[in-house]
Amino acid sequence: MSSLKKYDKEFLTGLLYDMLMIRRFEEKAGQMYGLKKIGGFCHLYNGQEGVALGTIRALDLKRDYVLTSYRDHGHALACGMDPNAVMAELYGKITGCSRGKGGSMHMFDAENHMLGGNGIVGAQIPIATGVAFKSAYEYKLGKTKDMGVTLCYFGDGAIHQGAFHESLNLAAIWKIPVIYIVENNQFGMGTAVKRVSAVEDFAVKAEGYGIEGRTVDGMNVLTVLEAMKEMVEESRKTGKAFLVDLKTYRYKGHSMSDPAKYRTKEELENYKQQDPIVQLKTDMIGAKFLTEDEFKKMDDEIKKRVAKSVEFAEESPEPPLHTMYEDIYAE
Amino acid sequence: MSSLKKYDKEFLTGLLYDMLMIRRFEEKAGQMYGLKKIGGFCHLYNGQEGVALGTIRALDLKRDYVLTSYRDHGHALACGMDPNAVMAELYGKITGCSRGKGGSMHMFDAENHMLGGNGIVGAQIPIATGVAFKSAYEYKLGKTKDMGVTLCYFGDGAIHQGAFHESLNLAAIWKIPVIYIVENNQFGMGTAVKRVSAVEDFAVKAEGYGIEGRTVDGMNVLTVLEAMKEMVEESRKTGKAFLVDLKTYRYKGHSMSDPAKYRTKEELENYKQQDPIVQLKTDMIGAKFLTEDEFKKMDDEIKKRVAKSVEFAEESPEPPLHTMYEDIYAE
Amino acid sequence: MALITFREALNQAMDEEMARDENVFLLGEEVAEYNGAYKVSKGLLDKYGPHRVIDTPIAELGFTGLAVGAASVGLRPIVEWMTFNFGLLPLDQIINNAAKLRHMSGGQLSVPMVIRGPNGPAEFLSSQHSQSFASYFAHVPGLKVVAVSTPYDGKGLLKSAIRDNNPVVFLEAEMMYGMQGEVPEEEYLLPLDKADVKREGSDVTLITFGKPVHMVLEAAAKLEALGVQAEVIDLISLRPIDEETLYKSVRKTNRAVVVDEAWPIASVGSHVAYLISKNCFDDLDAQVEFVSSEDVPMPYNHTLELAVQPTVEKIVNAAKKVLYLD
Amino acid sequence: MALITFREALNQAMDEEMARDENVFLLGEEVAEYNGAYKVSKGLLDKYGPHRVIDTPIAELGFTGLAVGAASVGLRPIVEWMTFNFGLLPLDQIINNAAKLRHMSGGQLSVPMVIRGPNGPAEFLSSQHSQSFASYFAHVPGLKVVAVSTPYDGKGLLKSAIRDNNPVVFLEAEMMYGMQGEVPEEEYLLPLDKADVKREGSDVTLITFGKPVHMVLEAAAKLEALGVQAEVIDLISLRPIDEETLYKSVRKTNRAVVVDEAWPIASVGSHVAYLISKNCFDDLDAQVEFVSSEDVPMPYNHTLELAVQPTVEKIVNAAKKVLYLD
Ligand SMILES: Cc1ncc(C[n+]2csc(CCOP(=O)(O)OP(=O)(O)O)c2C)c(N)n1
Ligand SMILES: Cc1ncc(C[n+]2csc(CCOP(=O)(O)OP(=O)(O)O)c2C)c(N)n1
Ligand SMILES: [Mg+2]
Ligand SMILES: [Mg+2]
Repeated sequence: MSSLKKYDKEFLTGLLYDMLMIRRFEEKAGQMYGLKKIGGFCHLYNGQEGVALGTIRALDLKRDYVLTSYRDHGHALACGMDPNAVMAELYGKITGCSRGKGGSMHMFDAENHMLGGNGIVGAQIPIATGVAFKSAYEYKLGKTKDMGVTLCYFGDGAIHQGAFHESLNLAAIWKIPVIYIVENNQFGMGTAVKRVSAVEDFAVKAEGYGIEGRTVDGMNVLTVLEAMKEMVEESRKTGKAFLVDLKTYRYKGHSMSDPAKYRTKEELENYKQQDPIVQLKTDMIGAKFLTEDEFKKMDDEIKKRVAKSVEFAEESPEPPLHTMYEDIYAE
Repeated sequence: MSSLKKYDKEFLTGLLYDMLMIRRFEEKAGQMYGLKKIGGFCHLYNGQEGVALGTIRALDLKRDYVLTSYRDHGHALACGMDPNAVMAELYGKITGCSRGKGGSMHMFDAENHMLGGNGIVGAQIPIATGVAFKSAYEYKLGKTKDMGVTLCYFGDGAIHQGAFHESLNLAAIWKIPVIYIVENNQFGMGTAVKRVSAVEDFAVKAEGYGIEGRTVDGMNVLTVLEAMKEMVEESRKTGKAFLVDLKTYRYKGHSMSDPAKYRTKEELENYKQQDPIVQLKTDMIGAKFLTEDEFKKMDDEIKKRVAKSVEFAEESPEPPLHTMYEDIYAE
Repeated sequence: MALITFREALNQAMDEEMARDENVFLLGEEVAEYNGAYKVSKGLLDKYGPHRVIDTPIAELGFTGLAVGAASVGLRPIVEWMTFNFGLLPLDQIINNAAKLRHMSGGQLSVPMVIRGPNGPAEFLSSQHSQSFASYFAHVPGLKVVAVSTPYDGKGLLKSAIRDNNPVVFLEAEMMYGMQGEVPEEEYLLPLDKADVKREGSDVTLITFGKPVHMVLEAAAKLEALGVQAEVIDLISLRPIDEETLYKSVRKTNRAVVVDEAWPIASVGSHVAYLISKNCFDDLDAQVEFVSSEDVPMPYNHTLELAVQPTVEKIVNAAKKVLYLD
Repeated sequence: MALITFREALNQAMDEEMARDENVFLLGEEVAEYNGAYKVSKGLLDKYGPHRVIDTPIAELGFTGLAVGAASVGLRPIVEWMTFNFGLLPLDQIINNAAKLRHMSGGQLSVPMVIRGPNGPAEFLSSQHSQSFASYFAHVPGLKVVAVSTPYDGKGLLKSAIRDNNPVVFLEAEMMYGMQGEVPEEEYLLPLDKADVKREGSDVTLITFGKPVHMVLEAAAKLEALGVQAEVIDLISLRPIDEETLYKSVRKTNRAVVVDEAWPIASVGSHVAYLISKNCFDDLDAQVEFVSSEDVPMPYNHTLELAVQPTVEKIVNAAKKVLYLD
């Protein structure tokens, strides 16, 4: 555990707030799914909040970028997306970030450099490499002094896709500033990571591409943040790519329809002991940056904010029929 | 260099004969291509003979298998295919091994367990893994005491294909007896291996899949043979997969249309100094297993055999038109 | 006859064929321990063990190619693609290898494998997860392609597909797995290359395949209320196409509507509509109408996604058009 | 006007657009140091340097996806696929991503990129290397698809494609790169969505696209000798299809033959044949004929491979059929 001393209270409070926002948002999304307000696949992020916040807070989203998989609500909120726009998208309303076209798997906020949200396992890996390629391109043409860095998230299941292999090689040979983050939550759907991989630690794969690999505890947001800051800084200057195995856990099933019978209660409880929100909260209280009361107040405020997003989504109109022909071709 | 003492003369003479047969066959194929008797892509194997022979002679082709890329004449001959059938296939005649359907890139001899010949870079990697899977399947079901081993050849260019990545992981987790052989001839078409890879030695990639990697000098057929025998034996018993970086060189252009301007004469000459045929010949003469005269006689005999294959191809009939509807569906 | 669901019918087919032939095995994502993403393979792991019912990594190109190789040396893999939307990643292995190994080897090899899984629009899944790729496979010689619409057909056709010595692409639908239908207790096989007249009629021929069969049957019922007897043909085989059955019907009704839930351009539906237009030119009393999905990516919003697809109303209207009833 | 080859015309288009816009770059296998497998990118590396003319590893999925990502943030990649036969490997990135990113983001992103290279049968290459995949792209909303047949069209269309803000699939042909044609000295652009009447005539409409245009023009000349005036339409745009131009012609000639070098089932050709059958139903004096490649994988043997494809003779015969001259 890293010392809290070097951070200021406001920053830490913000970090805690943002993680808790994701947690409460996901809980509400799950609830609304149960009420059939939300349909289809809905992959919740509970338990992994430390990853999104610890990584994205290391960025400058004016020039850095984020791309992830279908399990994207957390990253969307961490990038600063309006919860209203996220919830409305889950509802399929015209006020959703993707005008009701995308749903849970396709949160986009171009302005905040959150570029999705991809439903094909591993497909975001080459795409993110291309987004980062643009930063390298402008740098090589002498347009910028250093580079925007792209974070590319994918799961422990996705790493076996060919897209991973082809992309990492490209990033290495062309010095593309992209950090590949395995959100290693131990399962791809019902498949434990060990059943589909002969190596335990994915960082070992980095060497085969001539890039650097790291393993980081994803349950502690500050540990994540510190590791990421270092990598982002180096990547920004040199275009060095990294492969990071971020160990984390998802509390819920793979998607709303999964009862997650493939794991034990003990395993789940064990991870909940290391909950990223509880960890930071406890440390902050220990360091006198926070009281239980303040936490309670924060939580209430967040719950209200989430409730407001539901209200917003409920009250938003459906997309008119003619919109089915829109958003396909650019002028 | 390995000592010749442990081999008997007959075996070594056979090895030399077979390498020389490939060399002369390819020279003739190149010549016939120049005369427009052969069309399309035609990828010659000159320089790489030590690889095909050193690897395939470690096999028992009653139960082991060979799959390779479009640069397949050498493997076809090394597996014992009749030169007539190979040459006739190059001519597109009905007497060709693939009845004139496949041409240069698609030499097949199911009986001799030579399963092609694939024109899509890297596509043979999952397929070969599947062929080897069958050996593992029968073993796991208790039908066999040990396993057939499959050799899967591909180029230094092909290794960056996603198919490579996906296959090696499957081989590792399912204990599939397949040996992946990078015929590292330093170029993928006009692209030097270093321009598209951040690592020099591909054996380093093995660790990322939890399998064993080896680097072997592909210009010395006996070095290759000894290394392969060891691996084949182990794989046969345990289903262990290997990744072998076999350093070699192709003397000709990528295909007949490539003038190979992307490399220096010196580089080419340097490799010709290590020519696999010359090496073995010299060693055999040194060990008194061969005289220059005997070699000359052998060469004459081989040239005659190759000429006969041309004759055979020339005299063979074109496939009748109706055959275009054949060989598509099995009964 | 027993009333069972579609997923049970498919399950029985695999079960029976695996019991019959040790070379048959199933592989795919979540097919074993999880019993299948849509539970089609339920119980097979327990029965046949992990060597024959195999969970794969998420590596469609790799495990599909592996199946091609295994089939080429005599095993009989059943590959489950979790959905055909993910079938673009391993497409090279199907189009350039499974479909061509026999040809390129001059008939030396054969590739007895089945590729199966849900194809076509599902619900609330947006545009990457709700597509019909039937035309991609129907286009390619060397493959056989079937689309199924009932538990009865599903079981009989899947058993035939598994026994076939060629690569068979077997198209199911997520929305149909729970549908029930009568299936005989005793073993039966159905031919892979025959269309099926699902309803007889004399006034107009409605042709479709896969999930839309049910919608087309509904439309036929609606048309009956209008005094129109529609004949409904379930194409079943998308390669080869059973042209004879189509033409026989259209020569009787002189009118045809084709329904396909795919996008219109270069679809199986428009191809069939052309075949009829051409080969029944002198028999047709009206142009052949074609009801497809709108030519747009699938939106997540449910109202829009339903509006994008063929509907009973659109089919009835198309039939009315060729009957000059509008 | 200058007489230049097809490859030169395409080269000029890329050269001019790269000079005009720093965001345009070219990537693909052997495009830089080797000057292109078919020399289409000759000289561009020397002119624009290795940051803008980029040799890739043999990793089609990776570098195509990279281009999709780069385009989504404002660069304008031109991706060269050495041939479209290798386009099955990166297909997911085109169909599920390039074509859908705008849609899934509710219009926030656009993907201005060109995917180009040779498509369709070549010579002596057997079945994995001699295929037309035009229908795979024409099928999919979110893409624009053009096929070119002359240096003039090639240059004007490629320039428009590079400037277009959408993913444009640009189909060339290996056998055409050496063909010569007149190209103006001054800059010009051509519309991506318009068919072109390559020859006027009143008796029968012959429709095709890409390389077969030349064969169809030859057939038209043969027909002229028989006293038949054939109108030849080069479709150019396979998505969207310029239906108006087609129908205008067929309403004049009352007869149509469609030619496509792809396999028949679910092809662009049969789709166009259906569109005409339907929309010109009352104007047609005969069924629409369709000349495609035989429904078989391409053999290596040259006699067979020519027999498999459309020929002038087959086209003339099809025209005779719709003219009732046989
Ligand atoms: C190419 C592809 N194959 C399969 C799927 C179905 N699928 C969706 S998520 C998933 C599991 C992914 O696991 P992991 O990468 O570990 O990510 P996590 O869900 O744990 O975040 C699968 C198999 C898909 N969407 N895309
Ligand atoms: C998927 C695919 N991409 C591109 C090609 C074109 N191509 C044929 S061979 C080749 C180079 C392969 O180099 P390498 O793997 O080193 O094998 P080598 O030719 O040196 O034996 C390329 C790019 C192809 N056939 N398939
Ligand atoms: Mg996971
Ligand atoms: Mg090479």
